[in-house]
Amino acid sequence: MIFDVSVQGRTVKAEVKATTADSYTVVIDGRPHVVDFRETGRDFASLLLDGRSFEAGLERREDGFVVHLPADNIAVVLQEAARGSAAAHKKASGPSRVTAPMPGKVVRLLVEAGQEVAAGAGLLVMEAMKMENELRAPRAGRVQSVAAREGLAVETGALLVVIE
Amino acid sequence: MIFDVSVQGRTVKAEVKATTADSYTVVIDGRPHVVDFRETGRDFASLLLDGRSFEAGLERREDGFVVHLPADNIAVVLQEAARGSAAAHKKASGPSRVTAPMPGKVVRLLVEAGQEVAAGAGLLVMEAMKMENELRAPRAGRVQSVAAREGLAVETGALLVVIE
Amino acid sequence: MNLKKILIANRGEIAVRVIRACRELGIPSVAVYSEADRLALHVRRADEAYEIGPAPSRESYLRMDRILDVAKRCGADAIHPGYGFLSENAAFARACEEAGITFIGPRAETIQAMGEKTSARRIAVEAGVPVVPGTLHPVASDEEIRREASRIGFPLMLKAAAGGGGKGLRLVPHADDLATAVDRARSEAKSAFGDDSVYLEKAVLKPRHIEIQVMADAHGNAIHLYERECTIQRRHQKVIEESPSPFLTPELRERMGSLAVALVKKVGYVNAGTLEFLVDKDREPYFLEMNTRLQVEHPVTEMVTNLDLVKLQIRVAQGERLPITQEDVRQTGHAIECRVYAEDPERGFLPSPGRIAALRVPGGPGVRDDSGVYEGYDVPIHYDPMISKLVAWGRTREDAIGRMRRAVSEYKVLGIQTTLPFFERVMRHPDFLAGDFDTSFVDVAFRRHEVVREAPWEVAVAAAAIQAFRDRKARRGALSQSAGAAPVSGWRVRGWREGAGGRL
Amino acid sequence: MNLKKILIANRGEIAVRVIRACRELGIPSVAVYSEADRLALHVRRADEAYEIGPAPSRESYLRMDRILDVAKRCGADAIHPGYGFLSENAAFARACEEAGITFIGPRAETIQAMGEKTSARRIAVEAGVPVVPGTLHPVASDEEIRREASRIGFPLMLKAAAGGGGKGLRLVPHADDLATAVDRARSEAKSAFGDDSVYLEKAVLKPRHIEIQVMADAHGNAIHLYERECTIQRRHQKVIEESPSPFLTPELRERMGSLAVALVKKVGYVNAGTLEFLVDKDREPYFLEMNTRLQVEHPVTEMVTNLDLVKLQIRVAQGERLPITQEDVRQTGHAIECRVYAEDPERGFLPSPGRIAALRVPGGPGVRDDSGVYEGYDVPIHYDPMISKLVAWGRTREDAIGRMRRAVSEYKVLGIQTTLPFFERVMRHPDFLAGDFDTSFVDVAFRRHEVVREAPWEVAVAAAAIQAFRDRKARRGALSQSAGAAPVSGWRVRGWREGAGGRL
Repeated sequence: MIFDVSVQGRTVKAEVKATTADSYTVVIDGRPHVVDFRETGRDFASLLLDGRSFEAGLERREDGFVVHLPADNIAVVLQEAARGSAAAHKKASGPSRVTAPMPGKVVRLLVEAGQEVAAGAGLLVMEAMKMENELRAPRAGRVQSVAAREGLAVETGALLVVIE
Repeated sequence: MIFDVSVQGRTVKAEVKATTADSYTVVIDGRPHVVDFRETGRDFASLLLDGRSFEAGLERREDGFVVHLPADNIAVVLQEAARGSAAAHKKASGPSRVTAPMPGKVVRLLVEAGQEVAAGAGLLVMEAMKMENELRAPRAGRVQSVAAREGLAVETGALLVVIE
Repeated sequence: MNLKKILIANRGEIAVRVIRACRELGIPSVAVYSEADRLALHVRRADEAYEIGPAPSRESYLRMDRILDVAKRCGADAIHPGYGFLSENAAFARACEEAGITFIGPRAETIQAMGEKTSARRIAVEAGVPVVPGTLHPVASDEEIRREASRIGFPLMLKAAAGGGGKGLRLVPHADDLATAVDRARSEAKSAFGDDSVYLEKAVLKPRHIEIQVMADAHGNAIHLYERECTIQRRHQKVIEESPSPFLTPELRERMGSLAVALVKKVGYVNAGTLEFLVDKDREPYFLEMNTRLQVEHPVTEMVTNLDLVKLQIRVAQGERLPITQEDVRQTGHAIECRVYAEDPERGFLPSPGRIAALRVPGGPGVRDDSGVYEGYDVPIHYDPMISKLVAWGRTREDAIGRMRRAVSEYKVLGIQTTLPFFERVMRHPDFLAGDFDTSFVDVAFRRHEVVREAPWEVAVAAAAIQAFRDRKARRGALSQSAGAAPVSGWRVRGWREGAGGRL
Repeated sequence: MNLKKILIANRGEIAVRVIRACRELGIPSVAVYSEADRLALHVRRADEAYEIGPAPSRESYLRMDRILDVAKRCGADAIHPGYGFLSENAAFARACEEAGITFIGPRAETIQAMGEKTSARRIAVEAGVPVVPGTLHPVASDEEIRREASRIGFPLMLKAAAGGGGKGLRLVPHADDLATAVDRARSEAKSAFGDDSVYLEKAVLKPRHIEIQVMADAHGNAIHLYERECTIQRRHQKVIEESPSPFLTPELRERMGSLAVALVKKVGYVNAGTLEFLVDKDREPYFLEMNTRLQVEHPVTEMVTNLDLVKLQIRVAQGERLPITQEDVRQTGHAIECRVYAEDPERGFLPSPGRIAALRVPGGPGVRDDSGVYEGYDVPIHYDPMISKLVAWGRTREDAIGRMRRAVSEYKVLGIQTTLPFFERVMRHPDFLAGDFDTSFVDVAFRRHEVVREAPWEVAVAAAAIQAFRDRKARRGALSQSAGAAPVSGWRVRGWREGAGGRL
C-alpha cells in the first residue's frame, strides 16, 4: 500500500508491506525501514526500528494522524496514492476563509465587509476559556464577507470572515 | 427492570427505573435510592446518591460486575428476575470440582483416585509467577478422579480433581 | 477546634488538590459544581457534591448565596476557596464569618486591605517596602487614566485592581495603544472579577517575577517559605515556576523574605499568602501585589520545603499554632512546575478545549502531577484552560530539569492540544538551562532561538503509515488476526484551517 | 569516565526505574526482553530494545551470553542488573569485567563473598556482627540437614544459599515437616537461582525484619542511608516497607548503621547494598544476609533521604566519589511502600495474571508510583507478580499513612486482582497504626482482627444494577442517547470456582 504523506513541510511517499503479523517494511522515499509494530492499548503502539524503540500515541485526524513521540507531536497527513495524490494540493490560493480555531464566543468585530486589511490586522475578538483572543488576517486583502456576529457562540471550524 | 442480586453473602432484589437520561431510581429490598449515574470513560462511572459522591470502576464479569469503590472492590452477581432467580442456586452440593484458580503448571500431584482426603489436605502443587502453591481439598471426601497431570500447563478453570 | 466537613468553593485541579488534603486528614469534603461540571474530576473525588447553577462562573462559582446555602444544608463548617473565583473576595469571607462558617484564608478585612492592589501598594509604601512607580488608587475615568499615564510615562502596565492570574492585565507600549488596552482590560476584569476598575504602573524592563510565600497563624506567628521564580509567562500568565530562583543571591533572598514577613506582621495577616515582587536587572526588588490565598504554583514550595501548604492552611484555620518556626524551614533541592494548559503552543497558545481521547501520566521518582482531568473528560470552554500542574524535584536545578524532561516525555494527552511540547523545548533551551531569561522569554527569545532537536519524522511517518495500513486492512475485513485491538469508535475530526493567525 | 550507554539486564518496574534514571541523566538506555515481553513497559520506554530468548528466565533473562552479546553489538559500555535474575551472580559480574563492560554493582569477588549467605554470615561473625544461630556452610546431604536441624532445634528456617526475595525459604515448625520442606525449598531454589543448596537457621520468634541501606564508592568512602522496616510479609516476601522503623530507638538505629558501615568497609564493598537484620522482641539485632544489589524497596530510602540511589549507583560505577558524607544524610519525614502484586488477597494471595482492562494511577503531593505495567497490558504468568510499587511520604508516620490511604483509594486496576484492597485494610488496622506488628501480621493478627469499615454495598449494587440496566437497554437498541459510551468489546470471563482452597 503506497501513501502520499505530508509531514513537517515535507512531501514524501511511504510504501507499507506486511512481512508477518507484526512486522512491516516501510519504504520512505526509497529508504526501507524494518518495523516491528504492536498496538499497546487502543491509542498507542510500540515500534522497534533496527533496535531503536519508540512509544507512539496515535491520534486519529480527518486526514491522517498526530503521532505523539516522546520528543514531540508530529502531524502526519496521508492519503493512499492510488486515489490520486491530492494531499499536496490543499494549499490552494483564492479567498482566505478565516474560521474559528476553537469553540467560543465572538466578542467584538473589528472589520466590516468591503474594508481593506493588512496582513496581521485584527479581524475580530473571540473569547474562550476566559481569555480574549484577537484573530488576525492571514494575508492582506479586502474583506469579502463577515459571517460572524457579535455575542454569538461558534463551534470550531465555523466560518467567520472571508478575505479576497 | 428487576434483578436478583448476590453481594457479600447477601441476597437482595434491586429494581431499576430510569427517570431521565442520567437519573435512576434503584429500589434495593424496598428502600429507594435516587441515583445520578454518568459514565466517565469506558469502565468508570460517577454516582451521586443524595449528595454523596462515588467513583466506581465497573469490571464486567460473566455473572455481573466487580464494582471498584475507593474503599473496596465488591463483587455483585446479578440476574434479571424475570428469567427465574437462579443466582442463589449456584452453591449446590454433590461432587466438588477443584479447578485451576490461575493459569500455571502442575508441579506435583499429592493424591490419586480412590484416596480418602480430609478437608484442607493438599491435593496438588501448582506453579505460577515463580511461586509454588498447594491446592487443598475444599472438604473431606474420596478423590473420584484426577484430571491433572504433572508437568502440564493449565488454564484458569481447568478441571484438576473431583472429590465426591 | 477540629473542622468537621470542608466545602471546596472551586473546581478543577485546585479543588482536587484540596479534596486530597481533606481525605488525607480524614475530613469529609464537599464539592460544588456548575451544570457544565457534573463530570468534572473534583465532583468524582469529593465525598459529597452539589450543583450550584449554570456554566458561567457568575451564575455558579461566583454565587456566594448558593455556596453558603449548600454549606449550611450539608453541615460543612468550613469553606476552602482555592484560588480565583471567590478566594480574594472580602465580602464572601465576611459572609462566611457571619454564617458561622470558617473561611480557610485571611480575615475579611485583611483581604480587603491587601487584596485590593492599590491599597496594598499604599500599605507597602507605609511599611517601607519598595513598590513600582504608578497610581496608588484605582483610576475610574478615561480622562484620569490618560493624565496618570502621561505622568508615569510609557511603556506602562494596565492592571485590574481586583485582578490576578494575568487577567485584565495589559502592556501598553505607546500612548496610541492606551484607549484600546483600557477597553480590553476593563472588559476582561469585569467578566473575571465583577469589577472593572484598573490602575497603572510603570513597566519595569526585563524584569523577573519573584514571589515570596508566607504563612501566618492567628497567634501572631508568621514565617516565609522562601521564593518562587515565576518569570516565564505567556500573555502575562505564568507557565513555568521554580524554587529556588536561579537569579537570587542569598542576601537578596534573605532581604525579600524579611520584607515579606514584616509586611505580613504589620497587617496581622493570617493563613497562606504570597507577596509578588518584580526584580529588575540590577536586582532591585519592587513589591507588586499580595495574593491573599493559595497560589497555583504552591507545589514547588511544598517540594523544596517538605511542607503541605493546604494542610497548614487547614490547621491554621482550626486555630492551631504554626507547628514550625522560621529556623525549621529549609530549602532542599530544586523544584520546577510546568502548567499543562489545554492550549496549542504552535498557534500562539490558542485555547484547545475538547475530549481527552487518551491520557497517560508520568510517574516514578521526584515527579508530581496535580491534575484536574481524566481520560474521557471533555475539557469545557467555560473555564481556565489549565488541566494539570506537572512538578519535578531534584537535588540540583540540573537534576530537576532532567527529571522534568523525562516526565514530559512520559506524559501523553491525546485529543486536545497542550503545552507539553512547549515544555519539552523549554527544558532544552540554552537560556533556560543557564537560568538566563526575563518575562519576554516566551515571546521573543524562545521564538528567535529555535532549539535544534533530532525530529524523528521518519518514525512518525512509519507509525502513521502502518496504522493507516492496518485500519484499511481491518475495514476490508482482511486482517482477522488483530483480535486484541478494539476497533476505534470514530475518526476524531478537528479541522484546523488557515486563518488562526500569528500572534494570538 | 562517563558511561555512554547502559543496558538494563532486567524487566518490569525495576527496568523502568533504571531507564528513567538514564533518561534523566541523558544516557541512552537499552532494554532486553524475552519472547513473552515484547509488549512490556520497559521495552517501550528504553531507547533501544533487543530480544534475548524464550519466556522462561533460564532461557532469556538468565542467559549471560546473550545479554553480553547484545551489549557488545549495540555498544553499551555498562550493564545495570536491577534486582533478582543476574544481579547477585558473581560469574556474570566477572564476565562483564572481562568483556570490558562496567557492571553497575559491586566487584565479582565481593558478590561471591557477601552474596552467598553462609559465607556472608562467616564474615559477619569474624567482624563481630551478631548473627542468628545456624549452619555457617551450605548443607548438601539430607542426612546432614537432619543432623544440623536437630542440633539447632525447631522451629527453624530453611533457606536457599543463593536465594533472595523469599524464594526457596521455608519455616519448618517440627521435625516431621523437614523432609517435605527440603524438597520444596530445593526445587524452588533450583528453578529461581539454578542452585539448590540450602542452609539452616534457628527461627527467631516474633521478629522484625529491619535492613540498613549502604552505599560505597571505589575510593574507600562508605555511608549508610538509615533503615527500612520490612516486617510485614506474606509467604516470607515483603509487602509493605517503611522508613524510619517505628520500632527502632535512635541508639539502636545508630548502632545498626555503624555495624553496617563497618562490615562494608571490611570487605571493600563498592556500590549499593543492603544488610538485612532480624531484630527480636528485646531489640537485639541479628545480621541475616547482605543483598549486594539495589533493593525493591529502595524508594522509601530515596524519599526520606532525598537521594536518588540509581543515579548514585551510576555515578559510583563511573568511578566518581560519593557526593555526600555521612553527616549530609538526613532522615526527613516518613515513607511507606506498598507492593502492588497481581494477586488476590481474598484467596491467600493467589497469583492473578491477565489483561489490565483499565488503569488509573494516583497523583498529587507526596505520592510516587513506580509501575511496570500499563492499561491494556497482559500481566504474564512467567515472572514475579509485582506490577507496581506505591510509595507515600509524609512529615510524620501518621501523615504518610493518611497519604497512602488516599493514594490507594485513587488507584484502580480493573481486569485482574491486586493487593490494593489489602493495603486499604492494613492502613486502617489498629496494630499497623500503632506500629505494633511482627512477621506474623498478615497470617495471624490480620485475619483474627478484621477491620470494621462501612462497606457501601448498596452503592455497589446500585452501580451494578444501573450498568446492567443500561447494557440491556443498549443491547435492545432502546437507549439511543448513550452516544459517548463506546460499547465494550466483550464480557470479561474469569470463572473463580470453589476449590481454590483456604490457605494457599
